[in-house]
Amino acid sequence: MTRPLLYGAAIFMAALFVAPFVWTLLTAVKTEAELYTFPPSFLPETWRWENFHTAWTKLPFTTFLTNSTIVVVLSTVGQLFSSSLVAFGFARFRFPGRDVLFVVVLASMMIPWDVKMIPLYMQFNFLGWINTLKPLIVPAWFGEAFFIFLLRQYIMSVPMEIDEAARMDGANSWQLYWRIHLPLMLPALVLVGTFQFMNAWNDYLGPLIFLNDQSKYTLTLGLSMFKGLHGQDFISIAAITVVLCLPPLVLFFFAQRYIMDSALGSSVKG
Amino acid sequence: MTVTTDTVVATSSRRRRRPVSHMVPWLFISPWIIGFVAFTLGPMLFSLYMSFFDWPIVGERTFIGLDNYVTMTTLDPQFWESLWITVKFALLFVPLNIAVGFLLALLLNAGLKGTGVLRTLFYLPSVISGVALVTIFSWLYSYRFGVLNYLLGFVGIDGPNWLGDPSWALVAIVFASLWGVGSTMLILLAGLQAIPRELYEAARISGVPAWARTLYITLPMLGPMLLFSIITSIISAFQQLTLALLLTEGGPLGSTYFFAMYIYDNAFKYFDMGYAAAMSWIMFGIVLLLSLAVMKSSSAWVHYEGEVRGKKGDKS
Amino acid sequence: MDLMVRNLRKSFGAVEVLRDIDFHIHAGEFVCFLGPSGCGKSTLLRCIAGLEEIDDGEIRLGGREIDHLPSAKRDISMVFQSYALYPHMTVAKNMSFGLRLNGMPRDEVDRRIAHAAQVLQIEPLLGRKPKALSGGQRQRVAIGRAIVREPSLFLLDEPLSNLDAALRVTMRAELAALHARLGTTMVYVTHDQVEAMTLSSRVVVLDKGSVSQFGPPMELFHRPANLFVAGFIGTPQMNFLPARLLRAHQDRVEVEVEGAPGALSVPLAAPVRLAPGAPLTLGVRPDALTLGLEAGPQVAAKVTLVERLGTESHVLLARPDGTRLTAITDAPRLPGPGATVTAGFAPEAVHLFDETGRALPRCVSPEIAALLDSAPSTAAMAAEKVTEEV
Amino acid sequence: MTKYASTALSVALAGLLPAALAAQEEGTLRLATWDDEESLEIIESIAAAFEAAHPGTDVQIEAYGDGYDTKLSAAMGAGNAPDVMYMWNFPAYAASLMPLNDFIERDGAEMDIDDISPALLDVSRIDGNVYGMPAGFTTHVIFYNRDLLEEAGVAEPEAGWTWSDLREKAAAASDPENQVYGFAVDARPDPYDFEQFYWSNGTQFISDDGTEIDGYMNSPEGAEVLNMFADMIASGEAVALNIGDDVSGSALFRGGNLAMFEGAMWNKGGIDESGIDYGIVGLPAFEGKPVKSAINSSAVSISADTDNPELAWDFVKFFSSPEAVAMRVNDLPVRASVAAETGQADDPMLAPFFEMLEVSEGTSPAFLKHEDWARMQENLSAAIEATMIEGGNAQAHLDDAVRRSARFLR
Repeated sequence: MTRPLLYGAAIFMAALFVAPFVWTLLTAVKTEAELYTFPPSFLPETWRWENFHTAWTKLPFTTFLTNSTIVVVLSTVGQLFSSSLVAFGFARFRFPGRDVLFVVVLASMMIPWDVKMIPLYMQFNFLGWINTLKPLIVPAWFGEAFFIFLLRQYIMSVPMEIDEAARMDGANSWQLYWRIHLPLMLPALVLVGTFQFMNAWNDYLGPLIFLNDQSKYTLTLGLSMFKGLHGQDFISIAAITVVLCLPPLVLFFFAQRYIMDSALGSSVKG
Repeated sequence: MTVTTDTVVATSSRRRRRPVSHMVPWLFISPWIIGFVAFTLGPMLFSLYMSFFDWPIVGERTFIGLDNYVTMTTLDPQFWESLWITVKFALLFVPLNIAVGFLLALLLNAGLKGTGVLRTLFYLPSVISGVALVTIFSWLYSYRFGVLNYLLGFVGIDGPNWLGDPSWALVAIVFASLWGVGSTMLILLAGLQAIPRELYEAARISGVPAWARTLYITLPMLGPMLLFSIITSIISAFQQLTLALLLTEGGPLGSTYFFAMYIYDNAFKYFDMGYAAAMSWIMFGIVLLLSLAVMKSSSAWVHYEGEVRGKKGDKS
Repeated sequence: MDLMVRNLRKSFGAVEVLRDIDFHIHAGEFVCFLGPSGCGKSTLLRCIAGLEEIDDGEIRLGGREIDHLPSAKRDISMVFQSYALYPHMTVAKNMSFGLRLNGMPRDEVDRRIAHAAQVLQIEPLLGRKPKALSGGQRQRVAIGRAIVREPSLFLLDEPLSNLDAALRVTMRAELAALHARLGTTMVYVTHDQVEAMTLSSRVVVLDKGSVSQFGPPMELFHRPANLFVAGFIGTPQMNFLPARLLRAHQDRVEVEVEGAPGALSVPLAAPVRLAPGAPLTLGVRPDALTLGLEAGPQVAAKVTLVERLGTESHVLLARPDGTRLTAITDAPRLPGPGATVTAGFAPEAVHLFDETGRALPRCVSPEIAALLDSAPSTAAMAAEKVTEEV
Repeated sequence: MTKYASTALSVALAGLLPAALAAQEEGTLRLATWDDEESLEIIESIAAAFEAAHPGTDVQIEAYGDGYDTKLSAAMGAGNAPDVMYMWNFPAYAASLMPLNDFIERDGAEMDIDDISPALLDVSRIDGNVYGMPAGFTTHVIFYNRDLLEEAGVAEPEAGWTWSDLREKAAAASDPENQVYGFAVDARPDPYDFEQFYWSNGTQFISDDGTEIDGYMNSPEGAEVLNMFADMIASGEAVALNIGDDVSGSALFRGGNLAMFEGAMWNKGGIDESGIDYGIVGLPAFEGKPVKSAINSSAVSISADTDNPELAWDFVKFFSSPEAVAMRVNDLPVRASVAAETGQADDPMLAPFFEMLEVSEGTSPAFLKHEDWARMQENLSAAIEATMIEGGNAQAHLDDAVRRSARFLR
C-alpha cells in the first residue's frame, strides 16, 4: 500500500475522532444563544474563556477534583497489582478447577450492574462504607474480570520457555511474577492502567449511588449537577467536559509509548 | 479446602512432591476469589433470589416462583422486542467494532510519522465520559441544528433524521458507539506489537503480498487479543445502556429500546426489582452462552505461544 | 558429575510418552539424545531438568537423587531451543539473574559474567537487550546464561536449530571446544544425526518413548542394535530387503534374500539360536550395494533416478515389488533411468535383523573393531550391560 | 419592600418560637433533592435558616440532579433512605414514607394549613394519608413572543382563548424558511403533564376507580387531542420537538424562533435571562369545555425509617412555612398568603399560573389511581409519539396502547 494513501486515511480518521472534542471545546466558549443557530456557527463570536472559570466555581469543583484523584490513583494502583497477580495465576499454573473458575471470571463480567447495585449498596451500608470513597476504591484491589482476562491473554502470548528458564535460574513463583512477568507485561499494564483510570475517572453510577454528601462528590457527579430534571446548563457542561478530558488525555499521551514498546516479539524467537 | 482437592488429584503414589507447591496458584488468584465472593457472588445470588419475587423497591415482597420468567416470555411483548433490538445492535456493532479497531490498529502499526499523536487522537473519544459524549452526539445528529446534516448538505445529501427516524436511529447509535472503538484498537495494537517482526520479513522475502501477510500472519497471531475483543464486544453490546438512555431514550417508536434499558426501566422507573433481576439473568444466560460458544470455537483459530503444556493431563 | 536414570516413566494423561528409560552418563561426557520428532527426547530432557514431573523411576546426579527437587535445586543449567532470554533484561542481567536470585555476592557475580563473556566473546554485547542481538549472538548469551551458574550438568535442547547452516557448523565446533574447556557433563537433544555423531561421545537413540540404543556414534553406525537405529543412522538410509535363514552355523549364517537366487554366507560375532526358515531382514548401506556385481546373490531392480554429486553418485532403484533401494557408487559410467540392473552385496557388509527387529551380532572388520574399541567409553559401556533392545 | 419585611419578621418569629422546643433535638438531617446547581442555592439558604433556628442540627444536602430516582431507589431498597427528601412520585415510594396525618392534626393550626391550596395537598394524598408537604408548585401556561406575534399581525392571546385561536395565530406566525415556528408540539411529552389536555377535552387516562382504561385512554376525545397536535405539525403551524433532536421548546423560544410555547415555571427563569419580550397566558380551552392544567408540585417527605422523626417534621414544617416558601423564587408559593403578600398573585407575568391552579382543582392524575400506571403510561407515550410521527391515526395507536396495557389491569 502506498504511504500517501495511509496518511490520508490516518488524517481523515483523526479528524473524524477529534471533531466531537473540538465541537465541545467551541461550545464551551460560546453563549447559549449561539448554540441554537442554523446554520450552526462553528466559531463563537467572542471566545468567552471565562466560561471555564465560571463553571468551575459554580460548584466546589476543586473538592470534586481531589476526591476523583484519590479514587483514581488508589483504585488504579490496586487494579494493576491485583489483576496482574490473578492473571498470572490463571495463565501459568495448572490446578484442578482452573478452567471452570476462569469461566466464572468471564461470567462475572456479564452481570448487568443495575441489578447488583442494591445488594451491593446493602453490603457497603452494613460495612459503614456509604458516603465514603471506599466502595469506589476497595473492590479494585481484588481484581476485575475484564483486566484479568486481558492480562491473561497477554501473559499467554509469552513463551512458556521464559518461565522455565527462570525456574531453572532459581526463581520461585513470586519472583517469576514480580521480576519476569510484571516487567514483560508493561504494555498491557499501561493499557489496564489507562482503562482503569478512565473507568474510575468517568464513573457516574458508582459515585451517584454510594456517595451522599457534596463534600465527597467526584467530578462526574459535579458535572451531572448541571443537569436537573428540567433543563441543563449546556455551556457549563461543555466547559467541565473539556476540563475533565484533559488529565486522562495528557496522561495517555505520555503513557501510550509504553504500549508500543513491547519488549516481546522479536526478542524471544531466533 | 481447595488444597485437599488438589492433593487428591495428584494421583502419583510416590513420595515425590510436585516442583510447584499446590498452594501457590491459589495464592495468586486469591485476591480475585476474595473479591468475587465479597463483591460479586453475594449480589449475584441475591439478584437470583430477587428474581423469584414480586419485589418492589419499597414495600411488601411476595414470592411468586417463576412468574417473572413466565410473564416476560409469554405476556410481555416488549421483552421480545427489546431482545430483538439488542441482537440487531450486537450483529452490527460487534463486527464493526472489531473491524474498525483492527484497521485503526493496523494503521497505527504501519510506522507512520506522528503515530503518537494519531494514537492519542483516535483514543480521544474514549476519554470523554459517556454523559458528555451523549451531549456531543445529540448536537451532531440533531435534525435541525446538527452539524452532520449541515455537512452532508454541502455534498448534496439530504441527511436523514438520524435520531428521529425509526429506521435510522439504531444505525446512529451504532455509529456513536463506534467512537469508543479506542479501547479495542489499543488492545489489538498491543497484540500487534507482540508479533515477531521476523515473521513479516520472512513472508515479504518470499513475496507474500501485504493483504496475505495480514490474513495469514497478523490475524492468526492476533488470536488471543481478537478473542478477548470479540467477547468483550459482545458483552458491551448487550449491556449498551448509556446511549439509548440519554441519546434516544429508547425511541423513536421504541426502535432503540435496548434490553439493558428495559432492565433499567424496570428497576428504576417501575421499581420492579424482581422483574429486572429476572431479565438480567436471562441476559446473563444469553451472553454467557454466546461467549462460551466463541471460546469453544476459539481453539480452532487461537494460538497461544505460552500455553501451559500437557493440556491433556489437565482432565485427570 | 555422572547422571543416572533408572526406570523412568512419564505419561501425559493416557499417553505414555516415556517408558523404561535406563542409562548412565559418566562425568564429563557429552551425550546426545537423538531421535525423530515425537520420540520423547525433549520430554526426557525436561524431566531431567525438572520441568516435567516423572511418574516413576529415579534420576541421580553425582549419586544424589534429584528427581524430587525443583529445577533450581538440581544443579543443572539448560539452554532452550528458543533461547528463552528475558526480553526486558540486558545481556548482563540475563546472565546474572539466576546468580542474583541465589544471593551470590556482587563481585563474584561480576567475575563470572566477565569470564563467561570473555569465553563466548560477547563482551561488547553485555549492555544490550536481546531485541538488539542477532540469532547467533542470542545463542551465545543463552549459553552464557547457562555456564555462569557453573552447574554439574548442562542440558541443551536443540540449541542450533534456529541458526542458518553456516553458523550452525561454526557453533558446533565452538560447543565442542566449550565442552572440552569446561569438562562439565553435557546432554544435548537433537534430531540432526550429524550433530549427534560429531559432538557426542555417546548417543542415546530414542524411539517412541524408549531407548533404542545407547552407544558411541561409530558403534551405532557399524553395530546398530536394531532395525530402527540401523534405519535412522546414516544418510542415505540403509537399504532393507526381506530374507530367510537357511542355516545357522557357529560363526556365520546362510541366508537367502527374497528375489535373489543363491545363498549368502554372513559371518557373525556370536552364535544365534534361530530355526532354519526364520524370516530375517537384510540391511545393507547404500555404499555397500554394488551394481552389476558378477558373483553372489543379486536382486534385480529398475533405475528410477540418478543423482550425480561429483565424487560419488546416488542411484535410486525400484524393485518389481515396489521396494526402493539406494546405491552409492563412484563409477563414472552409470545406467540411465529405466534401465534394469542387478545389485549385489558383500557378505561382510550386510546387517541382519530377526523377526522382532533385533540385530544379529555382527562381525565387523578388524579396522572397524579397532576403531570401536578405541572409543573412550566402550569398556565402561560393556561393564554397564547396556542392552536396550526392546 | 413588604416582601422583605414580612420575610424578616417571619424568620424572626419562626426562629424564636420553636427554638426553645427544638433545643434538645440535635443531629444531622439528610435532605435529598433533585435540584441542579442553579436551584440548589435556594435549598441551601433555606437549610441554613433552619440550622440557625435549630442550633446543633446539621442539614446535609444531597443533590442528585437527574440521577435522583436511581439514587433514591438504591438507598431505599437498601434501607438507608435520607431523612427528608423531595418527592413527587408518591405511589412508588409511599411504602417507605411516613404518613404526616398525625403531625398535621397536631400542628395544623400552628402552621396554618388552610393557607395551602387543597389541590396541592391532593397530589400527595394516597388512601387518605398525606405523605408530603408541598413547598413549591407550578402549573402550565402559554408563553408568547410579543415581537413575533406583532410581526405576524395577530393579536396577543387573552385568557379564555381556545385551541382554534392558538392555531390561527400559530399559522400566521409560522415561517419555517426562517426557522420561525408558531408553536411547538412535544412528540414525547411527559404523560403526567399531557393529561391536562385530556382533562381539558373532558376525558382522562384512567377511570376514577383506577380499573378501566378502555374508553378513557383511547376515548374519542383523547384521540381528538392527539390528532389535533399531529395536525398542527403536519400543517406546519407547529414544530415537532423530540423527534431527531433534543432542542427544547424553551431553547427555541429563548432563541426567538418560537412564537408560542407551552411551559411551566421552570422555563421562566431562562426566558427572563434571554431578554425576549414575552407575555404569559393561561392554557387555551377546547371549544366549550373548561380548561385544566397539570399541577407539578415539589413536596418534601419524611422517610419511614428516619431516626429522628420530630426533627424531620420540624424541618418539613419549616420548609412549607411562609418564610421558606417566600425564599423559593424559582417556583410558585404554595401559600396563598405568601402569593398575596409578595404581590405575585397580581403580577401579570405570574397571575396565569395561579389562575390555572384555581381552575384545576379536583383533577386527579392517573399515577395516583393505579400502581402499574408507570408501565401503562409507556404504551401511551408510544401512541402519542407514533401519532406525531405519522401525522394522525391516533385512534388506532391509542387502541393499541390500551390493548398492550390490558394485562396490568387484571
